[in-house]
Amino acid sequence: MLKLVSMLSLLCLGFAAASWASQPIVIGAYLPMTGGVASYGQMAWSGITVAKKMEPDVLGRTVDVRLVDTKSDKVDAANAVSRLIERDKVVAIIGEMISGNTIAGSDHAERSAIPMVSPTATNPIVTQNKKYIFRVCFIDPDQGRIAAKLAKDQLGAKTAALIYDISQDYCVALASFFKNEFTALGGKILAETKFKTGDRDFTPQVSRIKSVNPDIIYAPIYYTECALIAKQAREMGLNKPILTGDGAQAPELLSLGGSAVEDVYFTAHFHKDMINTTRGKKFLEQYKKETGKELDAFSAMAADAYFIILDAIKRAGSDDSKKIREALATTKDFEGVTGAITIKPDGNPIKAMVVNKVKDGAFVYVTTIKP
Amino acid sequence: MSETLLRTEGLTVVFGGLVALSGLDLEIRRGEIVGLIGPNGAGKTTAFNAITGVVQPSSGRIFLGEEDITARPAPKIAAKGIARTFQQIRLYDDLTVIENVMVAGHSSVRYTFLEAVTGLGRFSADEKRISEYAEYLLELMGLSDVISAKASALPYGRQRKLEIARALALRPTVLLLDEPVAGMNPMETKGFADLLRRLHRELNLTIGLIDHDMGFVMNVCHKIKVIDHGVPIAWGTPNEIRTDQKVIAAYLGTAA
Amino acid sequence: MDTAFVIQQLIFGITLGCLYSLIAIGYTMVYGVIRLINFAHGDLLMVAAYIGFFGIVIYHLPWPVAFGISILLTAALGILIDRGAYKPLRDSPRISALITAIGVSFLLENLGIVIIGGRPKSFPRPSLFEGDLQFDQLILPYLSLWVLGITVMLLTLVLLIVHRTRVGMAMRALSRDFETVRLMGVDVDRVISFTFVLGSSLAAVGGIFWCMKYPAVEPFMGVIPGLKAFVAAVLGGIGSVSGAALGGLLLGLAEVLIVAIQPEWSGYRDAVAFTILIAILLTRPTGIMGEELPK
Amino acid sequence: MTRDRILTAAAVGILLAFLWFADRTFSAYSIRILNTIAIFSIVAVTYNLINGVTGQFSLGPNAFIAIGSYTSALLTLSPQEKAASFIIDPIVWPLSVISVSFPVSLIAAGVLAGLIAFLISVPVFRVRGDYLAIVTLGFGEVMQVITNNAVSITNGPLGLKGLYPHTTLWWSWGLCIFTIICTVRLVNSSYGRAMKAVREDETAAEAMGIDAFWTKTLAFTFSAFFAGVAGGLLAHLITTISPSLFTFFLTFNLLIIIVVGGLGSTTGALIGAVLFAWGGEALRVVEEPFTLFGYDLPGIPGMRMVIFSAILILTMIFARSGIMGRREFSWQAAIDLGSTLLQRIRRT
Repeated sequence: MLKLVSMLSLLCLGFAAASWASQPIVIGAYLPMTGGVASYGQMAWSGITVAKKMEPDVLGRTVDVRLVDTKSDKVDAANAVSRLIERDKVVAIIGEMISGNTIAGSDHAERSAIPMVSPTATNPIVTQNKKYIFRVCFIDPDQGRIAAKLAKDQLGAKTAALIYDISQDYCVALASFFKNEFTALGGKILAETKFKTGDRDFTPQVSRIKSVNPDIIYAPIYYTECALIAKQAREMGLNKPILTGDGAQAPELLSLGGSAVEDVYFTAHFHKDMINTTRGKKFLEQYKKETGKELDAFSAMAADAYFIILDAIKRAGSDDSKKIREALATTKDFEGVTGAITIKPDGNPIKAMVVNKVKDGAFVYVTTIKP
Repeated sequence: MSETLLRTEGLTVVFGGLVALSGLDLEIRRGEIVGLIGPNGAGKTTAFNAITGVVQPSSGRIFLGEEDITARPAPKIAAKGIARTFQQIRLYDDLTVIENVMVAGHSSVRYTFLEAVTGLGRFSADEKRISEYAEYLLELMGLSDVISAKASALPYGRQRKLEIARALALRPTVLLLDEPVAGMNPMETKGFADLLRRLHRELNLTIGLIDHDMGFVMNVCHKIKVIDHGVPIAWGTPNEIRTDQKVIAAYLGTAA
Repeated sequence: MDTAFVIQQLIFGITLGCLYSLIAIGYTMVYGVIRLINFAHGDLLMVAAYIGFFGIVIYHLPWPVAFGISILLTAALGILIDRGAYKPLRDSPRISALITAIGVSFLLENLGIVIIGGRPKSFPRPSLFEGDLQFDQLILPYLSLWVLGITVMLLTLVLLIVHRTRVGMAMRALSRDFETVRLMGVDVDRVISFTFVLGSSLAAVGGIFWCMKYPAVEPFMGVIPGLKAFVAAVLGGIGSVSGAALGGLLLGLAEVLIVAIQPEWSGYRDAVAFTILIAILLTRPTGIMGEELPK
Repeated sequence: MTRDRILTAAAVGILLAFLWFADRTFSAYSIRILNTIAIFSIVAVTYNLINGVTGQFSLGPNAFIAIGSYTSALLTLSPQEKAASFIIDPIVWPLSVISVSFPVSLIAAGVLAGLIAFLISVPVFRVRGDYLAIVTLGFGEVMQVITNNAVSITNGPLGLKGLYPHTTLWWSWGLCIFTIICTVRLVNSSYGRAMKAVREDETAAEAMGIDAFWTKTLAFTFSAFFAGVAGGLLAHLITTISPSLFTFFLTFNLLIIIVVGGLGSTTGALIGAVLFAWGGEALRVVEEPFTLFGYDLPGIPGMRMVIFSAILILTMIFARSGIMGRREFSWQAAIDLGSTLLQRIRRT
C-alpha cells in the first residue's frame, strides 16, 4: 500500500509537469463542496466561475482555477491545501468559507509561502501572526461592534435579546462582541438563547425572547436558520426587528422566510444598488445572466478573493508567490465587487460596511458605515 | 465418607411467579459422581444455573465446602472451582479448539495486563503453561488432531467433548455436566461413560450431571437426586432410585 | 413563568415530538423485522421533501397530488434500497448491513449535493395548513393540530396493521424468529418489502410535515431528524411501535422544555437530552417498552 | 516462530528505511497522507479491539479522540498563543500557564482519555448491543456539546490554533507500530482470548471464570487510551482543532474503516485505514476536469463522495464480512500465497 502512495506521488509529479508546459497561471480553491456547509462552497464556486469568465487571464496568460473539495472538514481542508501546493503547484489559494477549516489549511500555506485569500473566514485568529494569509471580509469583532452601535444608535434599541448557533465560531464571536459593545453603550441584554447547527425548531428560544420583550433581536447566524427563526417568531406574534450579519445575505433568506423576514436588518459587504465600481456592476450583471440568481454574499466575496489575487499578480508582474504576497499586502483601494478594498498589514481589509434590510420581499439599502 | 464439597439448602428459583425449582437440597461429596434427574421441565438446568450464578436464586443457600457462594457473580463461582457445560452446546464458535480450552485458563493467569502487552515478565512461561495444559486436556478428550480447527467446524459429539475439555481447564473442584450424552447413540454413550470414569479417576474429579439417558446415569453415578416440577422427590443410590415408588410414578405419570 | 407559557411550550413540544414519532415509527418497524439500524431512513425524509417540492413548485401540481406522488415514490425507493443494498446482506453480520445503510445514506446525500446542489429550497405550505387559533396569550397553529392528528391516525393504522392483519402477524413473527418463519414457508421477502413500504411512507409523511413546519429543503436535512428518530426509537425500546411513538414524544417535549424552562441551558440542550436518555437506559436497559434481550 | 520473528523484524526495518526515504524525498502532501494513514490506523486498530474483538458495539471513539486532541493541544500551546486565541473568554488559570513537551502531552492525552473511558464503563456496560451503541453515541454528543460550550477551556467553536506541527512521520508511524505491537500482543494473550470469549458468548465466558465487565472495561480503556494519543497526533498534524472535527461522522468513518477491513481483524483495521486515508485523496481524480474522446469535460464537484459511497456499498455487498473477515495476516499465509502465485505464473 505504501508503494501505491509513492506511485501516486510520482503520478502527481507527472501531472504537474504536464500542466507546466501549457503555462497557465494556476490558482487553487479549496471549498466545502460537500458535507454540512456545502451550500456556502457551492455559492462561492459559482462566484469564482463567473469572475473567471469575466477576467480569464492575467499577464497575458490564462488563469486556471483548481478546485478541491474539503468535505466541510478540517483533515480534508489541510490535505486539500497540501495537494494544491505540491501537486498542482498553485501560486495562490482562495478559501475556505469557514474559519476553522481556513485555519487548518492556512498553516501549510504559511509554511510553504503561498498566499491565501479567504472570502468569508471572519474569525480574527485566522490571519493572526500569519504573513501569507489574507481575507476580503470584515472580522467578527468589527461586525459585532458595528451591529451593536447600529442597534443602539440608529435603530434606537435599549434592550436586546440574542439567539445564535453555539457550534459556529462566526455566530459565537459576533454574539459575544455585540454583547460587550451593546452593554458598554448602555444597552441591556435581556436574554441569550442558543441552538446547535442542524436544529430546526427554535420555538422555545423564540418563546423565551418573546417573554422578555426586547427592543431588538440580534441573531448573528446564517441565512437558513435566520429565515426559519424569523418565520417561527412571526408566527408566534413576536414582531420586533431582527438584526443579523453578512452570513444572512443570500436570496434564500427571502425565499425561505417569505413575509416573515420583512424588517430583518443585516450588516453586509454590499447592496447591489450601491455597487459603484465598474467591476462590481459588470459582475452583478454577468452573475445574474449566468446563474439566474440574485447575488449572495458568499459568491460576491469569493469573486472578490479571485479579483484581488489577479490584481496582485498583475501588480507583481509575475507569478512568483512571494511577489504576489507583497502585492496583496499593499493592496490599496482596489475596486472589488463589494466596493473599494484596502488590505492592512495584518492581512485584514479596510472596507465600508453596508446596512441592508428586507422590505417588500427584497433587500433594500439602509446606510453605509465608513471604516 | 469424605467431606461435602457442594451443598445446596432449600434452593428455590422463581421466574416471574413461575416456580422453576423449589427447595432443592443437594449434597455432593468429594470424589462422587452425582446425577440429577427428572422429567422435562423438572428444574434440573435451573438448578445448575443457580449454582453457577447464571440465574439468581430466589431463596435458599449454596455452599462450596464451607463457603457460602449464594448469588455470587458467575465468574467468581467459576474461579472458585465450579465448572460446567451447557445443555445446548455453548462453545466460542469462531475461536479455535485450543483457544476454547485456553480461555478457561484466564482465571488462573499469572501475568498482568502490562506483561501481556509488552510480552515481558511471566508472560511467555505462563502462556506455555496454559497451552500445554490445554494440549494435555485435548489429548485426554481425544481432540489432539483438531487443535487449530474452528470450534464450529467440529461434529456434534466432538463439540460436546471440547466443552468438557474447556470446563476441565478451569481445574475445577466440581464439574457440572448438563446432558453430556444427549444426542449420542448407545455406542457413543458407552464410550463416553468409560471416558468419564477415566477422567474421574485420573483428575480426581467430583461430578454432578444431568441426563435423560437412565442407563447412562445409573451406570456412572454413585448417588442420584430426582426432582419433578421443581420439587425434589427422591435421593439415593442407583439401586434405591430404581425401586422408588415416587420416582416410578413421576416418570410413568408424565409418560402416560 | 405562568401557566399559559407552560401550556404553549407543551404545544410546541408535542408538535416536535409527533414529528420525531412519525419518523421513529418507520425506523423501528424496519429494525423490528430485519434488525437493521437503517441509517438511510432520515434521508428518505429528505427525498420525500424534494419530490414534494418539485411536484408543487416546478411542476405546479395540486398539493395533494404532489404529496401523494412523493409518498409513493419514497415507498418505491424504500423497496429499491432494500432489494439493492440490504437484501444481499441478509445473512451477513448485522454490522455489515449497518455499514451499507451508512453508505446508502451518504450516497443519497451526496447525489443530492451533486444533482440538486446544497442551497436550501423553500418548501411551500398549502393554505389549508396556515393560520392558527388564538386564545388570549395562547397560540395553537393549525399545523400542530394536523401533525398531532396525522401522527395519532398513522400510529393507530400501523398498530392495526401490525396486530390485526396477516402481514402484520408475519412481521411480528419475523422479529421474534427470522429463521423459523422463513422455514415455515412465509414469503419473507414480501413481508420485508411491505415493511419498507410502510416505513418509507411514514418517513415521507414525516418529511412532508417536517418541511411544512421547517420549510428548508436541503440534502442534509434528514441527518439530524434521522438521528433524533433513532434515539427516540431506542428510548422507546427498539422494535416497539408504540415505544417509538412514545420515545419521539418524550424527546420532543424534553428538547423544548429544557430550553423553555432553563434558557441558560439552551447551549447544553442536546447534552441534557442525551443524559436523560442514558439515565433512562440505565434503569431500563432495553428502553421504555422494549422486550428483554435474550441473554 | 523464529522465522516469523526475523521476517517481522525485517519488515519493520524495511518500513523504517522507507520512512527515512519518504521523510527526505516525498512532497509534503504525500507525507501528510502517510501521517493521516498512521493516525487513522492507531484509532482503527484499537477501535477494532472493542468493537471487533470484544464485540461491544461502541460508537464513542470520536469523544476519546476529542479528549486526547484537546488535552494534548492545550498542554503544548504556549501561554502567549493561548492568550491570543481565546478572544471570547480568557482561558482558565492552570491551563493558561502550563506548557509541556509534545511527548508528555501525548501521554497525558492517552491517560486522560483512558481514565474517562474507565470511569464511564460502569454505567456504559450496563447495557448491551444497540442500546450500548446509543449510550456511547450519546456520550460522544455530550462531549461535542461540552467542547462547544466550555469556552474558557476549549475556546468553544473557535477552536485552538497555532499548534506546532510536531507530528512527523517518526512520531505517527513510530506510535502506529507501537500500537499495533501492543494490540496484537494483547489479542494473543489470555486477556485477548477472554475478550473474544465475551464476544462469542458472554454467558459461557462468565461460566469459565471470565469477568465480562472487567474484560469489556479493559478493552474500552485500552482503546480510549490510544484514541487519545491519536487525537494528540491529529491535533499536531493539522495544527488546529475545533469541536466540528469530532462529530459522529468521525465515528462513522472509523466504523466504516474497521468493518470494510473486516471486523475483529487487526490486519483488516489496518487495511481499512490505509484504504480510507489514501483512497479518499486518490478519489479526488474523479472531480478533476478530464478529456474524453476529444471533449473537455469539466470536473463535477462532489463526485468523489458519490463514488466513495457507491464503492462502500458495493464492497459490503461483495465482501460481506469485510476484506479480511476475521483472518489475520501471517507470514505462513503470505508465503503460501506467494508460492501459489509463483506457480501460476510459471504455468502460464
